[in-house]
Amino acid sequence: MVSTFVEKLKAYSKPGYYDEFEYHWTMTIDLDRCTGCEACVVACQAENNLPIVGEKRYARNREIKWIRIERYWEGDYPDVKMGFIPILCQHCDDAPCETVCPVFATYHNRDGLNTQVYNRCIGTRSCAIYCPYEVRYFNWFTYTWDEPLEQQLNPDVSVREKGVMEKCTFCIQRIRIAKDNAKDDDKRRVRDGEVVPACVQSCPTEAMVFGDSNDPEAEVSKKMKNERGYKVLEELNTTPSVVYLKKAHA
Amino acid sequence: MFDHGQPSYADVNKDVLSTMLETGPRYWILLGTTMSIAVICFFMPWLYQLFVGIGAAGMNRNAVWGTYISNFIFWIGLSHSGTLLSAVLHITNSHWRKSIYRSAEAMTLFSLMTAALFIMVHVGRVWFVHWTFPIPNPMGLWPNFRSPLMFDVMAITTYLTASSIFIYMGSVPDFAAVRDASTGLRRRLYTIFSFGWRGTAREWHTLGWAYTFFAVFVIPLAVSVHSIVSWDFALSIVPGLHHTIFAPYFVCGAIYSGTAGIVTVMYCLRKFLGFEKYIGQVHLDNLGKLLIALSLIWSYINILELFSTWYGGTSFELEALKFRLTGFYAPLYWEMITFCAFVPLLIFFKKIRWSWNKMLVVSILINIGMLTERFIIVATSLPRKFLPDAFGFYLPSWVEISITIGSFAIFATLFLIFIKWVPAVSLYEVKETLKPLRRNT
Amino acid sequence: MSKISRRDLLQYIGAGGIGAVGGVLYGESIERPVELLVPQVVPPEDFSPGIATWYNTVCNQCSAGCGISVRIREGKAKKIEGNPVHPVSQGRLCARGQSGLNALYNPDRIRAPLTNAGQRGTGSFHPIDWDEALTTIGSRISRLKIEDDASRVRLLTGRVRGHLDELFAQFMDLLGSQHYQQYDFTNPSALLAANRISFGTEQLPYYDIKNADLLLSFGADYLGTWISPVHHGLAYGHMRQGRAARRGKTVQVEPRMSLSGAAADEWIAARPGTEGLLALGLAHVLVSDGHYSGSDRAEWSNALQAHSPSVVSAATDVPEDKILQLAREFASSKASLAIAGGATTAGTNAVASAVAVNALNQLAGNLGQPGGIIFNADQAFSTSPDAKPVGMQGILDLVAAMESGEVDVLLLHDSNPVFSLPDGVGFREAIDKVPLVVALSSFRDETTELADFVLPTNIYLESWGDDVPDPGVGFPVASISQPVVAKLYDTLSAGDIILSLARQIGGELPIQMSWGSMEEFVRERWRAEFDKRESDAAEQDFEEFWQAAIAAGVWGQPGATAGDQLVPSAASTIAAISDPVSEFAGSESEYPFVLHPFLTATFLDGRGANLPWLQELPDPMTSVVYGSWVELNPATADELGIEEGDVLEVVSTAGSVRVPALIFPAIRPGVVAMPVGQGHEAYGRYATDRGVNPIHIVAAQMDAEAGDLAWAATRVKIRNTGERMQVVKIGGVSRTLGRQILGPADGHA
Amino acid sequence: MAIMGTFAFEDDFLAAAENLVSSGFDNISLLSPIPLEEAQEVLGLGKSPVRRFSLAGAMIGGASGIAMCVATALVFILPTGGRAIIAIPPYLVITYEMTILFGVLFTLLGFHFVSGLPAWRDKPYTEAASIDRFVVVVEGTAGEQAAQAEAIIRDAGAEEIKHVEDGG
Repeated sequence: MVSTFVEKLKAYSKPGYYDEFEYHWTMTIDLDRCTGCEACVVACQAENNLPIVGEKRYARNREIKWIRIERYWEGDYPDVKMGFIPILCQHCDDAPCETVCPVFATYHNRDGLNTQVYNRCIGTRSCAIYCPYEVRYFNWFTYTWDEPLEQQLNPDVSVREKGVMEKCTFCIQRIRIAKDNAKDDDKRRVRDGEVVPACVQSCPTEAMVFGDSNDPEAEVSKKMKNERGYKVLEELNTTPSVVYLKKAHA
Repeated sequence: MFDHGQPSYADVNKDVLSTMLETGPRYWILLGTTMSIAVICFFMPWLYQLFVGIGAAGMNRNAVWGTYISNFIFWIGLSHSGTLLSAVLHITNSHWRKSIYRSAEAMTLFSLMTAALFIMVHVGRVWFVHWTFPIPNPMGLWPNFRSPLMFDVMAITTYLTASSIFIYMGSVPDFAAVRDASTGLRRRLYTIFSFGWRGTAREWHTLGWAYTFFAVFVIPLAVSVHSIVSWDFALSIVPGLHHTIFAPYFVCGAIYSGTAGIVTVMYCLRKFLGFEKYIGQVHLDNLGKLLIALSLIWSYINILELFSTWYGGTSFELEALKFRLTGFYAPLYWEMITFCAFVPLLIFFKKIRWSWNKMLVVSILINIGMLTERFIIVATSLPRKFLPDAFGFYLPSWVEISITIGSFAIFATLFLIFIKWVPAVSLYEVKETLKPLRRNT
Repeated sequence: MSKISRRDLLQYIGAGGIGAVGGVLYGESIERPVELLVPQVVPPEDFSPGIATWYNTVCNQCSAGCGISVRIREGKAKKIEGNPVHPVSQGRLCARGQSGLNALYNPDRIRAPLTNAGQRGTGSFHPIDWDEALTTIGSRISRLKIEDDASRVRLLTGRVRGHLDELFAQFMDLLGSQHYQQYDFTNPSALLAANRISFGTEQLPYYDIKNADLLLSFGADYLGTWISPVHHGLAYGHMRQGRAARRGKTVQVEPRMSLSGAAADEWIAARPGTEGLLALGLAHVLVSDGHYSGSDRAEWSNALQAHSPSVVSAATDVPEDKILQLAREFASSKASLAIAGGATTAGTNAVASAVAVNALNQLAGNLGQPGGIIFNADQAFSTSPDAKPVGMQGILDLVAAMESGEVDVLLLHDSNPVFSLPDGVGFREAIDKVPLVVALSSFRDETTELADFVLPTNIYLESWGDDVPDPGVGFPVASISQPVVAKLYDTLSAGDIILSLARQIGGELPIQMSWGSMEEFVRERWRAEFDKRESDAAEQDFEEFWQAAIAAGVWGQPGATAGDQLVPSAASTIAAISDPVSEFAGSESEYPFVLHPFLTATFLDGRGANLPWLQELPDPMTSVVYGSWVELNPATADELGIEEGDVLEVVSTAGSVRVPALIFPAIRPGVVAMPVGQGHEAYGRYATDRGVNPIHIVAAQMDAEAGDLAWAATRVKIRNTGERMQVVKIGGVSRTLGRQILGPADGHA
Repeated sequence: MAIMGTFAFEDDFLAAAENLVSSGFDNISLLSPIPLEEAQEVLGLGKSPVRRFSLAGAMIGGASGIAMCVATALVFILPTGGRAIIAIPPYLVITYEMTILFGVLFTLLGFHFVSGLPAWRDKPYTEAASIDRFVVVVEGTAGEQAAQAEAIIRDAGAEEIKHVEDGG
C-alpha cells in the first residue's frame, strides 16, 4: 500500500507525460511547397466556426485566425524574396501556455494535443502571453453571424462566447470521429491518413502532412526525418509538434 | 519627534478621535466626489465592458494584457510599503513608525483591494473567477497549483488576510478607546469591534506577542507577494520580461512606490486631519532617506537590466530593448527614468527633504513614474515577442483610462471611509512615545 | 471510476445544497424550451440527424471547374472541400472555392423576384411574384418574336460552360436572335487567340506544370488567379518536392510580385509591357546558340533576327547575361515550360506576347511533352455550340447597338460589365436606352441595379448543371453540378428561368425546349452523350451510369489522351512573330507611372467581394484586409515622401481614384499596382463602399487581335492628398530581424 | 466583589500592583492605556503561549499546502507543459504562502484563546483606562481581604477607589 503510493509519487514526480502518448499527433509543413495561398486559413475558419469580426475589429488586431500565414521579406528590390510560413498552434510538448493556466483550461491530453477547454476558461489571457507563437486568440466580444450565415456553423464545434481563449485544436472533432470509428471497427488504431485537419485537407500543394508520429511508418514520421526539417523558435525548447521543412534553393 | 511640543495622553485621544467623531461638510463633499468618480469612472465603464466584452478595452491579439495588469501591479506595489514597513520597523523597534503606521497599513489594505479589483476587471469571465480557488466548483476541478497565476491567487489572498488581521489587531485597543468615547450605536459597534478590550496587562501581553508574530509573518509574505507578481512576467519567455532580476526589481519598486505613497498620504493626513503634531519632521526626514536609498537600488537594477540584455545579445531581447528605449513608448520610458531615477536625487538636499510641499511633489512624481514603469513593462514587451510578423501595438482605450482614473477614486473613497472608522493614528502607540506618566521622573 | 467519484464528491459538496434547490426551482419555473433539432418542415431525402453526408458538385467561384464535395448536416451545407476523385481539384480547394458557403448563406441574397419601383438605377426595387415577372418579360419578348424583331433581344452572360451554355444558345437560336454573348474579365482571350494562331485551335491546352523542371511564367499568377489555381497548386507541390531528387525550378517575369512570383526561385521585373519581347530574346538565344536544330531553323532565325539579347536587354531592362543564362537553362532543362498570363496578356500587345511565349515552347520542344504543353483530346461533351463573342469587343458592339436603339430587351446573367469594364466603354450610359433590362442574378451588383426586373437565381449549390473544365486535364472530363441543399429562397436556377421564359414566349420554343426543368435537360443531354459513347463506357445501363456520375460528381476517361498527334507546325507562329511592345495610354512625361492592376486570389475580378470570409482573408502578399491600396516601390515612396496610409490620388487619362498607399518591396520602380475587386457601389453589405475599383481608371484600350480589354496598358500620375487612412492589415514587421523563423541559416540545416 | 483603584501615574500603579501580588492576591487585573512591560512582569507573564499557536499554524499550513497541491495533482492527473504531475518547485511557493496564511490565522486564534477575548461580559472597567488612567482591579475578594487590598491601593496613591460587582 505504502510502497505503491511511494512508487506512484515517484512516477508522477518525473517531468513528462503519462506513460506515453496514445497517439502523438504531429504536423509537417513543407515550406518549399507552401505558396501562401491561404486556402488553409479559410478551411479552418469554415471548420471551426471562427467568427467574422469585421473591419473595425480587424483594424485593432482583434482577428481570430487559428492558422495564419506570416510573411517575411528578404533582401531589397530587385533581389527581393518573400517567405511564407503558416503559423498555427504548435501543440508544444513543453508548452508554456499550459503551465500558466490557473484553472486547467489548457492541458496536454493523451494524444499529445494541447487542448483548450472553453468551459473552464476564465479569460486571464496569460496563456497568450506565455505562448511564443502568438497563436492563441481571445474572444474580445461575443461574435454573431449575419442571418443566415449561422446556418453554416459546424455542429461538431462549439461557438465560443466572450471572455474565452481559443486556438487551433488540430481539428480535435475530426480526431474524435476517427478514433470512434477505429474503436467501433474492432478496436484497431487509427490508420495513417484517416484523420486530417481541415487545413491539411484543403492545402492545394499538399504542403501539410498530419499523422501520428508514434507510428514510424506514418508519412508524417518520414517527413519529420527530412534534412530540411526544423522547428520554429526551437531555441525556446518548447518542443513543438509542428515540424517545418525549410524552403529549398534552386 | 513632536514639532509643536508634547501633547498629553488625553490630547492624543481628543485630537485623534475628534477626526473620527466630528465630521464636517467638507468630508461629505469629498466623499461624495470620490464615490461619484468611482462609480462614473470605474464601475460604469466596467459594467459596459462586462456587457460588451473585454474588447471595450484597447487590448488586442498581440497585447492581451494591458493597463489592467499594469495597474494591478502598480496597486500591489503601492500596497507594499505600509504593512512591510510597519512590520520591519516594529521588529526593529523604531519609534518613529508609531504615528504613521496605521495609515500606512490602511494604504496597504486599500491598494491591495484596488489591485484585486483590477484582476476582476481584467479577466474575461469574471463570473467564474472563483474557479481559481481551491473550493468546490461545477467543473469538479481544482485549480492548477503549478501555475504562476495560482501563486498570485494564494499570495494575494494570504496578503489580504494577513494585512487585514495585522491592521485590525493593531487597532483593537484603539477601538476600545473609540467605544469609550462614544455613545449609542457606535458604542455598541465598537464594543464588538474591540472584543471587549479592557487593556489589562494580560491582554497587552498577548497582543504584543501576537502582533510581533504577525509582523514576522508579514515581512516574508510581503516580499513574496511582489516576487510572485513579478513571476507572472518573469516565468514567461517574453523578451523584456524573462529576467531573473525581476523579483527583486519588483519588490524594490513596490517598496519604493509604497514609500512615496506614504509620503503623499502623510501629507494629506497632516493637511486635512490636522495631525501636524504627530506626523512631523522626523517622519519626513526618515521617509526621505528611505526614498533615496530605494531610488538608488531601483536605478541600479534598471542599469543592470539594460546591461544584462545588452550582454546577453539575443535578437529577441535586444529588439525588445530597442523598442523600449527608442520606440513609440520611449518618451514614457524616459519620463519614468527621470521621475524615478533623477528626481529623487533632489531629496539629498535638506531643503527638499524637510519641506512637506516639495516632498509631496517628489512623491507624486515617483508614483507617476512607477505607474508608467508598470505600463511600459506591459505595453512594450507583450506586443512584440518572437515572430516579427505578429508584432502589434497597444493603445489603451477610453474604458481603460477611465477605469484607471476611477481606481484612484476607489482608493480615496476607501481611505476616507477608513479615517472615520479607525483612528488614523495609533492612540496607544503614540502615547508610548510620549513622556511616561510617572510621579517621579 | 474512483477518480470520477472523487470529483463528483467535490462537486456535490459545493453545488449540492444550493445547486440542487436552485436547479429544481429553475426547472419548475421555466418550461423547457422545445428545440427543433431539425428546423425544416419537409426534411430532404437521405436525411439523418447527426450524420454528415457529402455531396459532390462543381465549384462556380471561378472558371477552373474544380469538383467539390459539400458536407451536409441536418440539411445545411457545413463545409466545402475538393472532390477527391475530381481530376482538377483532386480533393483540394482554394480559399475562394471554400467560401462558396458564404455565397449560399449570404444575408444579401435576393430572396424573391424584384422589379424597379420607379426610376431605373435608383436602387429601389419591390418584390413581385414569379408569374407576373415572367409573364411581363415573356410577353414582351414574344411580341418582338412575332414581329420578327427577335434580334432586338440580347443575352449577356458571364462565362458559362456546360449545358447551361447550350440552353442559352438554343434559347436565343429558337428565338431568332444571334446575340448571345459572354463577358468575363478573367477570360484568357489573348491565350486563346494566340493558340489559334500557333496551334490552330482556340482552346487552352493542358500546361503540365507537375512534370516540368523549369517553369518560366510571363506574368501568369498560376498559383493565385490564372486559369486553374488549385490544379496548378497540386502540380506545383509535386514539381517542387514530389519527385525524388528532382526539384523543379520556377522563374517569374512580372513587374509586381504575385503569389507565383513569391514562390519562384527567380523573380524578374522586366519593364512592363515588354515581357513578350523578353520571350523573343530567349527564343533568339535558343536559335542562335544552336539549341534548336529543327529543319525550320533558318526561318526562326530570320524571324527572331531583330531580337538579339542586347537589343532585348535594352528594351526590357533585363541584363543580357540573365537573358543568356535563362535561355540556356530553358533549353537544357529536361522538361521546360513557358506560360503567359496576367498583365503580360493584358497589354495592347497581348496576343503578340502570348505568341512569343508559344514560340519559346515550340523552340524548346515542349509541345506534347510531359512537363510541357499537352493538347487536350476532344472535349468530353461538345456542349459549346457556336463560337460566341467573349470579351470587350462584344460589349462594344452591344453598347453601340444599345446606343443606336437596336436593343429592346437585354437579358443579363451573372455578368457585371458595369464593374469590370472601364467607364470609357459607356455601358452604364447605353443601358438607359434599352426599354427592358432583365437580370438573372443572386446578388444585387452594379449591373443588376440597372435592371427593370431582377430574377433571383439559385446559387450553384442549389442548382442542376454540368461543366467541362477548360482547360481540360489532358483527357475528357465532365462534372455534374447538383443541388446539395434545398433552395433557401424563392429563387430558380438560370436554366429553369430560361425554360420558364421559353414557355411564356410560346411558339416553337416550348416544343423544342420541352424539358420540365434544368435537371431533366442535363439528364437528357448526358443520356445522349452516354448513348454516343456507349462503347467505351463501362456501365451498360444509363441509370447506373447516371447514379454513379451523380455520386462521383464527375465522369472522365483517363486513358484517352491526345498524345502528340496534335502538335502543330511552327510556321504559323513564325509568321506571327512581331515586335510585342505594349502601347500605354498617357504620355510618360505627364503620367510617369505604369498602372499595374492585379487580380487577387480572393476577389478575382470582384465577384468574391461580397463573401465575408474573403473580405477577412489577408491579401497573401500584403496581409491587407477589407480595402484597397496602391503599391509603391520603397525607393519611389522615399523619393516622393510617401508613407503607408497616405491617401494618394491616382490619375489616368480615364479618371482618378483616391486610395491609401502601401510600400511594397517587390514592385518595379515606375510601376504602381492596385488590386482589382474592391470598390463596389452595390454588392451587398460586405462589398459596398469599400476601397476603389482600379478598372474605372483603366483606359478603354484593346488588343485588336484578342478583342479584349488591355487592362495593363494605362499610365498614371500620383498626387499625395495629404490625407491619411489606415490600411487595415495583420502583418507587423515583415522582416525576420535575423531570427531563424524560416529555417536555420544555411550551413546549419 | 471587586475593588478598583484608579491611578494617574504609572509608577504608583505599578507599586500598588507589586504590593498586591506580594500580598498574595492572585486575581488582579492591571488596566493601562498603553502596554506596560513592568505590569506584565509584575504578573509574571513571560513568554506567551501564542507562539506555540504560531508555530503549529505554520506547520499545519505548510503541510496542508504541500498536501493540497499533491492531492489535487493526483486526483486530477492533468499534465501541463511537460512538467511533472507532482512538480515540487511550484508547490513550494504555494506551501510558503499556506505556511504564512495558517501561521497568521493560528496566531489570531492563539491571541483569542490566550487573551480570553472576545469577552463582552461586563467586567470592572473605567473608561479613563483607555485614555490616561491606570487601573488596578482586585476581583473575588471580600471582607478582610478586600479591606487589605483597598489599603494597599490607597497607600500607593490611587485617585479613586471603587467597589464594583465582579464581572460575568
